[in-house]
Parts: sequence; C-alpha cells; structure tokens
Amino acid sequence: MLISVEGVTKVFGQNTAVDNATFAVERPAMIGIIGRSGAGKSTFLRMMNRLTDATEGRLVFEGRDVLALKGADKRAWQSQCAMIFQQFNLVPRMDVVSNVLHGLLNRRGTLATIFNIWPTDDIHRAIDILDRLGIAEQAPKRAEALSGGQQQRVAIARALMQDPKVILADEPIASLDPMNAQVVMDALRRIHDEDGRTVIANLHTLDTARRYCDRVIGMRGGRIVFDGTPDLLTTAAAREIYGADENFSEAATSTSIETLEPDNAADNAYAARLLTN
Amino acid sequence: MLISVEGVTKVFGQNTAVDNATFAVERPAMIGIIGRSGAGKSTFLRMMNRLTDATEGRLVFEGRDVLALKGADKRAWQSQCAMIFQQFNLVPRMDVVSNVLHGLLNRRGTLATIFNIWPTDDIHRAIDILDRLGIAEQAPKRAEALSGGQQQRVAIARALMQDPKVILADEPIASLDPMNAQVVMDALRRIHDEDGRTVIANLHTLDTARRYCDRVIGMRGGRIVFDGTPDLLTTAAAREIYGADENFSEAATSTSIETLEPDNAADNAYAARLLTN
Amino acid sequence: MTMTTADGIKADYMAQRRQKQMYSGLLLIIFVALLVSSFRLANDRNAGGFFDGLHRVLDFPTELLTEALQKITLLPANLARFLPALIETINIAAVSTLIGALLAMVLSLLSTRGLALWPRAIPLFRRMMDVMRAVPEVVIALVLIFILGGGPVPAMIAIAFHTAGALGKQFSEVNENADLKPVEGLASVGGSWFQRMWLGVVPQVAPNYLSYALMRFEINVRASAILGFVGAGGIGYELKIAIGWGQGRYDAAAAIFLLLFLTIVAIDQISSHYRNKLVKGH
Amino acid sequence: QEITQFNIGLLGGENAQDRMTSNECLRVKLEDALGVPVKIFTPADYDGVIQGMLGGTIDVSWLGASAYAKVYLTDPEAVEPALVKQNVDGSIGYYSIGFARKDSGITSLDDMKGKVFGFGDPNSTSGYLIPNVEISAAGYSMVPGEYFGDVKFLGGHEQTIVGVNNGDVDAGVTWADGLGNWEDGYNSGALRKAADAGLVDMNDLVQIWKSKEIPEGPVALRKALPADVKAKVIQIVADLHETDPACAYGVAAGEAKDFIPVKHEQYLSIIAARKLTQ
Amino acid sequence: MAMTETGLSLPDLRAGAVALIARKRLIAFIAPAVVLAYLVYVFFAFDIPGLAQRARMDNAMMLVSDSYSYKTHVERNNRTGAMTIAIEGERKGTYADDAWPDWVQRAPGGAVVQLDDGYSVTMGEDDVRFEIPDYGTLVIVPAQSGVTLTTPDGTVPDWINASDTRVAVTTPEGRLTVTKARAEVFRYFFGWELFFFTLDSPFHGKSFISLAELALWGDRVRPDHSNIAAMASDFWNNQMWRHKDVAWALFETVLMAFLGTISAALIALPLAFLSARNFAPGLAVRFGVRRVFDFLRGVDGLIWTIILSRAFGPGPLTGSLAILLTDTGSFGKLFSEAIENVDEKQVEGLRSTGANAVQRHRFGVLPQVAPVILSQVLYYLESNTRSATVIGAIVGGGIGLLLTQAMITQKDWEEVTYYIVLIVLVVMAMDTISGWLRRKLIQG
Ligand SMILES: Nc1ncnc2c1ncn2[C@@H]1O[C@H](COP(=O)(O)OP(=O)(O)OP(=O)(O)O)[C@@H](O)[C@H]1O
Ligand SMILES: Nc1ncnc2c1ncn2[C@@H]1O[C@H](COP(=O)(O)OP(=O)(O)OP(=O)(O)O)[C@@H](O)[C@H]1O
Ligand SMILES: [Mg+2]
Ligand SMILES: [Mg+2]
Repeated sequence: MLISVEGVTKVFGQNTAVDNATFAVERPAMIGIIGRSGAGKSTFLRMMNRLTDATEGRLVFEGRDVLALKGADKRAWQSQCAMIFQQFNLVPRMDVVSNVLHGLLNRRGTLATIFNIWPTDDIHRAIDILDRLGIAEQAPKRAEALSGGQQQRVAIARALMQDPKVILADEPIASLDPMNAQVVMDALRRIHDEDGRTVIANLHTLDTARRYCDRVIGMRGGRIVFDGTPDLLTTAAAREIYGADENFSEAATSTSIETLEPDNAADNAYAARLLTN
Repeated sequence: MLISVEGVTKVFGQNTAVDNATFAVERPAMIGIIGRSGAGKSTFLRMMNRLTDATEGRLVFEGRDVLALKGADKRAWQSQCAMIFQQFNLVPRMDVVSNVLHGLLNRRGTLATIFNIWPTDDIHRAIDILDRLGIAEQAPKRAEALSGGQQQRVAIARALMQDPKVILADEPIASLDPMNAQVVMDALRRIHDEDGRTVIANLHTLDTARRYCDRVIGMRGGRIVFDGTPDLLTTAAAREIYGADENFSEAATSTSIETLEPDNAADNAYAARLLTN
Repeated sequence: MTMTTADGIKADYMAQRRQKQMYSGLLLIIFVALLVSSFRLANDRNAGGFFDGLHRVLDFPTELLTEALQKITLLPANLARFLPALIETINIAAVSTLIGALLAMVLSLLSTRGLALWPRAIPLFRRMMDVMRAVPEVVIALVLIFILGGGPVPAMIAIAFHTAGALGKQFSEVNENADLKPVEGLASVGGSWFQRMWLGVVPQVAPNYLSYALMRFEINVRASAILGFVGAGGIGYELKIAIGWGQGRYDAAAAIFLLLFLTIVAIDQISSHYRNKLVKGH
Repeated sequence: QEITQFNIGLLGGENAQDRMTSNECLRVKLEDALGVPVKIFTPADYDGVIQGMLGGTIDVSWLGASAYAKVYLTDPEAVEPALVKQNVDGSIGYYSIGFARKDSGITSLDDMKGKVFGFGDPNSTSGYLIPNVEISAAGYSMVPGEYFGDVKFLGGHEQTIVGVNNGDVDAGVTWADGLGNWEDGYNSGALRKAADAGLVDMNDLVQIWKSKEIPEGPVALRKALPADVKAKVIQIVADLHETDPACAYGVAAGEAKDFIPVKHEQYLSIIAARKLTQ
Repeated sequence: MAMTETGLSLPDLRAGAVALIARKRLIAFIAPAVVLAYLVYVFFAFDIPGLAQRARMDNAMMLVSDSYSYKTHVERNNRTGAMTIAIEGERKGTYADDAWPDWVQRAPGGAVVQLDDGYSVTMGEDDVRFEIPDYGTLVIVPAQSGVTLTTPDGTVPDWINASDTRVAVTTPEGRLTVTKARAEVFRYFFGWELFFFTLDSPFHGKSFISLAELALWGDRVRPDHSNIAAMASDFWNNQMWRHKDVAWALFETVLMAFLGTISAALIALPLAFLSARNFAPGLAVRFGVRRVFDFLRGVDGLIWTIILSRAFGPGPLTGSLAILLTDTGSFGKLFSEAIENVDEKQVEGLRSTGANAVQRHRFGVLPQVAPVILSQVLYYLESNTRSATVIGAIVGGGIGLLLTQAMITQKDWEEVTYYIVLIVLVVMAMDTISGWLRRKLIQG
C-alpha cells in the first residue's frame, strides 16, 4: 500500500476542518478532491505536506507515519511530497530557474544555496523540466514577469525538481483562465502518466475532476462523503457533495474550454470593460 | 444660431487629433458623436469644455468665441458647459451631495466652498436633482460606495447642478453594464426633452446613437465624415465612419440590453472569476 | 521542443548566471572592502581605538546611574523641574511640524506634474525643496540664534524649514499617485486651482499626508532636543548643562534623560499606532 | 610600558582650525621627541576633552582650572597637572569680568535684581564656576528667580558677549587678563577678540563686576603615561618660550612669559569651589 | 423606468443632506480653529511679539554682508607708531612691510588710507583725520587721558559712537575706531579674501587669464614643480581657507554617515527577524528585542556620543558608533515592520519543498524586503550625512566641527557660507547618488 490515511482530523478552535478522514491509495493514481468552499480540502493537503499540523490521526506513507515527523525528518518528507498552490507561491523577484531550483533546497547544503550556488547538473535538469513543460524560453526571466499559467507551470517545475513521490495540488487552476487551466491540468496528468507519480489535486469544478482524475474524493464539512471513480459521480452524487438543491447546475462550476468557447468573445469584451473600471 | 464650430483643430505633436471640425447647431438638440477609438471624439469635447486648448479655429456660443476665453471667463464658460466623463470623475472619498454641489464651485466663493458653506437652497436643489435621477437615497453615502451606474447618475446630477446650457458627455456609458447604460442614456435623453438643454455625447456604439440622438456626427481620423439624422446612418455609412471592411458587424459595437440579455449570467460569472484574480 | 533549443537556453542561462554571479561577487567585494577600509580609517583617526575602548563603554553610564540611584529620592522633584523644558521641546516639534507640513503641502502641489498651478515653475519648486532638505537644521538654528537670540523660535524656524523640504518631497510622491480624474471633473465645472486641489486632491492624499507628518513629528522631537544642545532652548539645553557639568548633577541628567526617552518612545508608539490605522483602514 | 600614539586635546573657545594651526608646531615637536604619531583633537565643548582625559584617550591637554577640577573629582587618578602659563607680568592668573550693555543703565550687580544673568559653558572657570561662587558669596543668589530673574548658560564666551550685546541677557561674564583698558576689551581675553572682530563696540558695554584673580588652568597629563613620556612632554612645553617663541605664542594663545611647573595644590580652592557648586 | 423610487420622503432627504453638510462644515471649521488656537498659544508661549523687538537686523546685515565681502584692517599702535595691515586682521593675512596694498601710503607718524568715493583716513603724528566728502573732516586726538573728537559742525551724528575713551565711526566705505592705544581702519572689499592663494603665494593677485597663461606656458615659478602643480599645492594648502582640511572634514563627515548607517543596517537586519511577529522565536524574545530597539532609538544619537566619548575619545569612530546605535534602533523597527508585511505565500511555497528556516528567510523574505530595506538605508545615509554634521561637532570631527566653531566665534561668516555651500552640495550629491542607486538596484 502506498498511502494510508487513518482518521486524520484537524480542529481549528471550535471548528473541525477535517473530520476523521480515512482512505487508502494502493498504487500511483491521479486523485481529485472536490467539495465546496470550506469543506476542508486545503486543510487536508496542507496537513499531508506538513504545512499544518494534524490534530489527530495517522498518514502512513511507505510504512512511516508522516504526520509524526519532526524537524529535519519533516523537511525531508516535504521534499518528497511536492505541493502546488492556487497562487503559485513563487518568489516573484527571482528568475524562473532559481525558482525551480528551490525544489532542491532540502537536498543541497544550506551555505551553498544561501549564496544561490547550484551544481551545473541541477541547473541543466531545471531547464530540462521547464522544457518539458514548454516554458524553457522563460528561464532567465523573473517569475513575476510571467503570465499566470506560465507561473503555475514554473510551480509544477519546482515540484518536479523535488523528484517527489507525491504531488499535491491545491486548486492549481482556480486563478487561471480556461486556456491556461487546460494547459496546467494537461501537464499534471502527463506527469502522472509518464512518471507514474501520485497526484492529489483539489479541484473546484466537477468537470475537471471527471476529465482528468482516476479517482474522485468528495468532501463536505470536513468529512469524506464520496470516494470512487469519476463515472460514479452522478449529478445526484454531486448534489450530495455540494449540498446543493435542485437549482444546482454543473455549468456554474465549469471551467473547461469547450463549454465556454462560444461565449468567449463576448465574455472577454464584457470582462475587459468591467476591468477597466 | 446656438453653437457654431468653425475649423476647430487640435494638433498633438505630429498627430492631428481633430482636423478642421466644422458644424453648426441651430437649436437645442441631442447630438451623438461616433467614430472609432482615436477618431478625436474626446479631444473635441475636451476642447469645447476648455479642458484642452484648441490649436486653431473658433467655437462660437451665443456670439462669443469660447475657445478664446481665459482665466475667470474660461471657468465661467466651463460652469455653463457641463461635462460628463466615462470614468465619472467624481471625488470618490466625498459624499454624493457634496459631489453634486461641486457643480456650483464656479458660482460660489472659493473660501465658502472650502469651508463647506452652501446655501440651504443649493442643498435642497441638489437633493431634488438626485431625486429626479432616482438616487436621492444615496445622498449621504460616499461616491466610491456606489455602483457605476449610480456614480454616473451622480455625475449627471453634478452637471445639472451647473444648470448648464450645454451638456457634454464623453462615452458616458462605456464603463457601465447594459442595464445601467440604459438608465443613464434615458436620463440624458429626458434632460434634453424636459429641460431643452443641448446634449452632445460621444458614443462608441451605433445603436445607442441611433436610438437616443436627433443627430449623429461621425468622425474618422479627426475629420467629420458624417453629419445627419440617425436614419441616414446606414450600415454603409457606418462602415465608412469606422473604416471597417465587410466583416464589420454592428453587434460588435452594441451594448443594448436586449442583444446581450441572454448571455448575462455567464458573463457575470466569468467576469466575477476574472475579478477575483 | 527539440533538445537543441533547450541546450541553447542552458548555455545562455549559464553564461548569464555566471556573469550575474561575477557582478554580485565583485559588488560584494567592493562593498566589504569599502566598509572595512572606512572602519579602519575612522578607527585610525579616532583618539581611542575601538577595541581598546570597548571595555570602558559602560564607565560613563555607570557613573551617571550610580549617582542617580544615590539621589533617587530627588527624581520626582527633578522630573517636575524639567517638565516645562520638555513641553517647550514638544511644542517646538509640534509647531514646526505643523508649519512645515502646511508649507510642504503647498510646495508639493506646486511641484507635481498635472497639478501644478504654474507647470513651468515645477523644477524651481523642486530645487527649492531639495535645498531646504539639504541644509542641516543646526546651520539655520545657529544663524537665527545670532540674529534673534537664543530660545525656541530659531529652532522652530530651522526645523520647520527642513520639514517643509523633507515632507514636500514625500508629499509630492503621494500626489503623483493621486487619481487625476476627480481633479479633471472639478476643472470641468470651472473650479479654481485652489478648489481643485482642496476638494479633488487633498481628500485623496490626506491619510498619507497625515501618516508622513506623524512620522516627521517623531523625528522633529529628536531634532528639537538636538538643537537644544546648541542653545535653542528646550530639554536639550537642560540636558547639555546637566551632563556637561558632570558629577553632582547626574541626578538631573538622569531625570532629563528619562523624560526625553519616555517622550520619544511614547510619541513613537502613538504615532505608529495612528499611522497604521490611517494607512491600513481609511 | 610603551605608547603607540599620543593625543593632544584642545579646549574650545576659538575656531577649531585656528586652534589646530597654532598647535601644529607643538605636535611636530612631540612627534619627533616621542617617536609615535601625535594627533590633535578639538571637540566643540569642554566636556569632549574632559571625557577624553577621563577615558584615557587624550594624553595631554591644557585644561581650564574648573575642567581640571572636574577631572580630578571624577577620578583623582586620571590626570596630574604639570605646567601653567605665566603671564608677561609674572602672574599666573586672569579675571572673570561681569558686564552689561551701557544703555541698559546697569552699572553693578545691585541693578541686576530680577534681570537675566548669563554664563558661558558650565565647565568654564571664569564663565561659570568662579562668578557663580563669588557672586553668590557676595549675597546675590544664583538660584534662578531668587535674586536674578533667570540664570542662563549661553554655551561659551563668544555667545555670552553676543548675548549681552543683543540684549538676550541683561548681563554676563567672560574672561580677560585684566591688563590694559576697558575700551580695548583689555589686552587679551574674549572681549578683546570680540571687539577686534567688530562683533561689539566696547563703548556699548560696561563692566559691572570683576572677580578675584583666577589661577590659569594647568597643562595636564594623563597619570598612566610612562614616566619618560611625561618627562619629555613637560620638557618640550616648558622650554617652548625659549626654543620657539613663535610656536609658544600659538600654544599659549597670545603673549605669555613662560610655562612654569604647577602642583595640584594650586587648584585646591577651585576644587573646593566646584564641590560647593552642585 | 420610474425615476422616483425613494422610500424616504423628499423633505426628509433634504433635511438629512442639510444636516450632513452642516456637520462637515463644523469639522471644516473646528480643525483649522484648533490649529489656529494652538498657534496662538505658541505665539505667546514663545514670546514672538517680544522676539520681533529683540531681533537684531543689524546682525543679520552684518552676516549677510560679511558672507560676500571681507575687510582689511589697517592698525596703528598709538604708542609705538607701528603699522599692521592684515586681511581680516589675521596673522596669515598680514601684508609684509615692504608690500603694502596700493591704497595705503606711508605718512609721517602712520599712513594715509584711501577709501572709496574720496573718503580717506590720515593717521598723523598727533591726530587721526577722517575726511568725508560732503560732510567735512573728523579730527580725533588720542592722548594719555583719553580720546577727543572734533566734528565739523560740533554735533555728533548717530553713525559716530563716541565716548571719552573711544571713538567709532561707521560709514559705508569703511569703519574707523580710535582708542588711546590704537587707531584702526576697516576697509571692505567684495568677495572671499585670498580664497585661491594667500599673500605669500606667487600666484596671489593674478587674474584668471594670467594664471592660465602661467599654467600653460609660463616659466616655472618654482623650479622643482610645474606651475600647475605649484598652483594646486598653493591652493590646496591655502592657510586662510584650508581647503585641504575642509575637504578632509567633509570626507570624514561622509565617512561617519556611511560607516554608521551601513553597519547599523547589517546589525539590524538579523535582529529585525527576531522582532518580527511572523518570525520571532518567541514572544519574550520579540518583546525584548523590540525594547532594545526602542531604547537605542530613544536615547538620542547625541547622548550616545557623550557616552561613547568616554570610551573612545573624540573622533570620527565615536561619531559613527553613535549613528550606528541610534540607527540600529530605527532600522530594527523599520525592517521588522517590512518583514511583518511580507507575503506569506512565498515563504509557504519554500516551506513546502522542505526548506529550512535559514533558506526560507533567504529566499522567501529577503527578496521581498530588499527593496524596502535598500531604500530606507539609502534615505538614512543621506539624512545621516546631515546629522553627522551635528554629531561631528560634538565628537570633534568633520565639517560640523568647522561649521559650528566658525558660527560660534561669529566673525568669519564667509567661512560659514563656504562650509554651508559645501555641506548642501554634498547632501544633494548623496541624495542624487542614493536616488540613482535606488533605481539601479531595485529595478535591475
Ligand atoms: N488557519 C486556520 N485557522 C482557523 N480556521 C481555519 C484555518 N484554515 C482553514 N480554516 C477553516 O477550516 C475549514 C476548512 O477550510 P479549507 O481551507 O480547508 O477549505 P477548502 O475546502 O479548501 O475551501 P476553499 O475551496 O475555500 O479553499 C474552513 O471552515 C476554514 O474557515
Ligand atoms: N494629451 C494627448 N497628447 C497627445 N496625443 C493625444 C492626447 N490626447 C489624445 N491624443 C491623440 O489624439 C487622437 C484622438 O484622441 P481622442 O482621445 O480624442 O480619440 P477618441 O475618439 O476619443 O478615442 P477613444 O474612443 O479611444 O476615446 C489619438 O490619436 C490620441 O492618441
Ligand atoms: Mg482551499
Ligand atoms: Mg475618447
């Protein structure tokens, strides 16, 4: 068994953000976690990456309870378990390659990294990864100079640089326009397919989850209320997860390019007008 | 004759923004100026309001060349010739009544206005005008707290407060959604109809011009290339004004509510998403 | 993407990186060399060396505190005795901040592109502010003491003069970020320059102005204490006499010192509190 | 033990650069004799030199009597007096002079009731210590508000003179050698310099008080200096009038007969006066 | 579309608006009124009416005129008859006995001093005569008992200050004072005396053109130096203006500011992390470090100078240490505020890769705060150049010492002007350089 989540719980004050989450991942898969805002998706991923400490429960990865790790061990785990954020969380004033190289911070000596000194091989590998994601040309630019979709790909490159066993992605496409969203999701899927890494992604739209994931976990109020393959995710199941009533329309959560394509021109025009305000 | 524009020209460096504009207005009318971006519409209105100095030409209003006025005379003319801007140009941190009262700045003493000494009658009139425009309840709020359509109506109220002989409006609805656009255009039309004031409005959509104006002036590259009643404004004439080829479709310049209504929900959702970025 | 382009990018990037590292290394070396050599130079030109004197750093405070503690019973009386001088110092700072800020407001509006009453005179007003900023307060204070005699007024004028220049620059930076739309709106109704500024610009920039002015006030309290040292009245003058005399008056020195310290800390805290409030929430 | 450098401290009262220039010759002589770098330091007020001597960073200085007393009272082991300036007439003293503007109508301390009295530097002997003690002893309390309306420190002799001349204070004290005529500002002293510089017109001022003779301050050396260094320095300064009169003129800040040895005992009265003044 | 959709009645709305404006009007009046009241209080507390009376405009005039002119003293010792002619009455400006300026001629018992516009002073055997066109001749006789003055019409005008012992005559062309002991004439000239070369320099008194000629192809004035080198050396070592020392002093001032500011920044940066809410290892540490900052800043630089003089003696190091201490306090506060405002997302991104604390600070925080820190440091560098002027005056170093001393002695206002101009130029240069650096480093 690859990952076994056993009763993982997180309590913030009075509020139980994640409530006794239990599931297991047998072999590398692409897993989507869906649920409405506040369902506990982010909190779960953050606990897994050890950005947030869990209140209770175990999360066993290759035989070790990663929730119990401390200090250097914890950081070593973080370096094996890459995280991608909605807002990219790059260092905007540094160049793209340096940002990608940050994926190796845990593996290289503190002193050398502090002075931004990296082995040539590492730099070459970073550029190779960028090339794989189609943004090698941006290598010398500052991260802040890139578009959102490119920045997210830099974040993915940083994750790949970690050569992680698991990639966690917290709403990786929520800040992106449909075009870029597709590019980023394709990249994540390709990483799963080609490298065989486990990818766990929080997604806020059903159709993305259906389209890209092998398995979908639905959360509501901190609990796991759905766990199955995408084809089990009927509209009824979705209503259950989102706690929505009859008016619930999937379109409201959709970001795929196809469904929006026809309206795009008018959309863009309208949005542009609004944005000039 | 009310207004006589004689060879008004404005040159910015190498660029002739308005080129020998000549026309006359015999009696109060609602006039729309159309033309594509950069045609010189704004520049013309700004010259008329004396926000920009003309390079050449005369603009005679009631026997006086307003382009030649200086200092206090110029400001007195500005107070008779109200201007409404695309971006409303209100003082955002001040309340609505004060913004409306600013219409009287030129008529009341500088010291009095700075210490907020306004005759009660003025305040009552401001409220009456706001009431006429349907936003009297917003009077005590800060201008920035209002929606775009409301802000534009405040701007119109400020203009009416000036009790002007001419109202200039520079793309008054370009920043508004179709709903608000209609409200604002209705208001302008009603002011013309009820008070008999001349209204000259730059419009960026043909259908608005057709629907609200008695007379349409078309500009292209600084020159007046069309001047006539809306029914003379055929698609061919429009192509001429916009310098467009066969692909020109009026819809691209349309903002009327009817044509956009069906897409509104998707629009709003998309825009909201874009705005949260 | 083919490998060859990626290889090209690698080579380019490595070259660029090497160059950047060389530059930063060079810069670092220059910086360190400059720092070390200036330390050595200063050390050489000093009467006592840094390392020789280090163990004596506490001598003076010990001497002062010992006496102050011996006469601790006199502390309340001393505090009361020097309170008027402290108030004078604070008054100097407050008035000069006030006058300086008003001047700065006018100067900054006159020297901001898009707002200036006489656009041609912008460079003139800017230079004026530069000079006002560059002249040390002590120079003006000493000249004025020569003409007006001692007391708070020379210090007040000196600090106000400097404040006008310093705040003027900060204010005009704020002005430059101000939205010109409201100003244009007011111009279109025929408002005068004064009305445009007061109604169109000032409401926008007031919180930032206030925040900067408060920070200046804090600086000016120190400045007025320093000017007291050269004979411009206030608490600095009392401190200089007490400390200058030495043993026998260290109790007074300690009391003055305490007053000054508490005032500076208090003003610092209050003003940073209000500044945070002003800038964060409207 | 050895010394690696030797520092001369000069009290304020004159243009810093002038002080440096007039003592440059002495610096060179000392450097030759001691074989180590010799530097001159000229802090703006008396306290700078005093702190330097107390902290051991200034090795020799021509202190005022009151400044010497301060050093002694703070740390008796810090410095020892070595030489004192002897005037042309053989005396080793000078005077503190109280003066006022002529048009103020003040002619003596009796007219000063409720008026403002100005001192120079708190560490000055003639500008503060002696007048404070002697005038108090004469029955005019120096506590602000008791006899005088207020008592102020103006910072130094020059400021006092200008302050009185400008009317900032009604009367003040400064130093003079007491020789020559009032209308010239005496032969030497702060008044003479101010009159020469055109700062004041002596016709506008009147003398209202004169102290008893005040002993010149000592040329004092840091006690911890090696004996041979002390000896060399004392030798050079003592012989200065004989070996290099021009240099001596600069170092003594005017005409003088000689630098002669002096003992700590010479300053006991000043030390007592200083102790008294708290 | 209905235009009137108000729920409240129109009169209510009108009344509300009137009240609103009234409230604003009240504020518009109260704020200036409070300020005005305070200014009035200060006006009397600072005794400004009295000040207006006490103001010495003649001092101001003297200051102004002295800053662009200089005077030459012509003095006769009445007892010995010896004559001294010296620029500004200074020894190094004294004319040699055989090289008097052409406007002073020897005469029996003294000299005749020609002033402008026909004014002249004759220092004769028994008397001193001041000839004043359109007025007449003043005759002043110094004797053993005192000084007697005879005016042409017998009255004494207000530009003569005469007593039994001293007569002072002030005219626009020059001043004369006569006492029993001395007779002295001051003649005023435009400009800064001997600014380039002192009297003993062979280059003194030469025009620019002849100097240029000398420099380019003239014979060597001093055999062992080229003329340019000799000129530079004479200028650099000018005893009157001491350009060399002044340059050193300026440099020392900048040195103090540089050393103090930069070291303070280097010390404050790591400490600022300890006192920033989001990075402090513990509340106690944060509180402690903050109070240390407050203390360093609260004890003003000036007091630090006094404390430090005991340990390090006078000199530039003491000055820079004083700047260092105060600025460590200021920087500590500013930097920790900047650090508290950092965007946590970047730090979190690094944390998620397993970076340790040092790495997170280096990459997550430093790049964000660097621009803020840099611009603060540069700003302080410039402003400390000004402060170093004052601090220098106290620790006996730098241009500040020269300046304050020259001002306190109140006679060489032209030197004061010279120093002020130099200081202003240096501060403006620092301002420009720091602005340039800021642009270069923050954008590049
Ligand atoms: N640091 C925190 N402190 C307190 N409560 C928190 C914290 N982080 C999250 N929560 C709470 O925990 C619950 C779960 O939040 P979480 O961010 O995991 O939801 P989510 O499913 O990711 O929602 P979204 O789609 O909005 O990101 C919410 O109620 C949230 O308010
Ligand atoms: N202040 C200025 N300085 C220089 N050129 C200007 C200035 N204002 C306008 N122009 C130029 O004058 C021309 C006419 O501009 P104007 O703004 O009047 O066009 P418009 O018809 O209002 O276009 P839009 O629909 O974009 O507002 C344009 O080429 C523009 O670039
Ligand atoms: Mg989330
Ligand atoms: Mg336009």
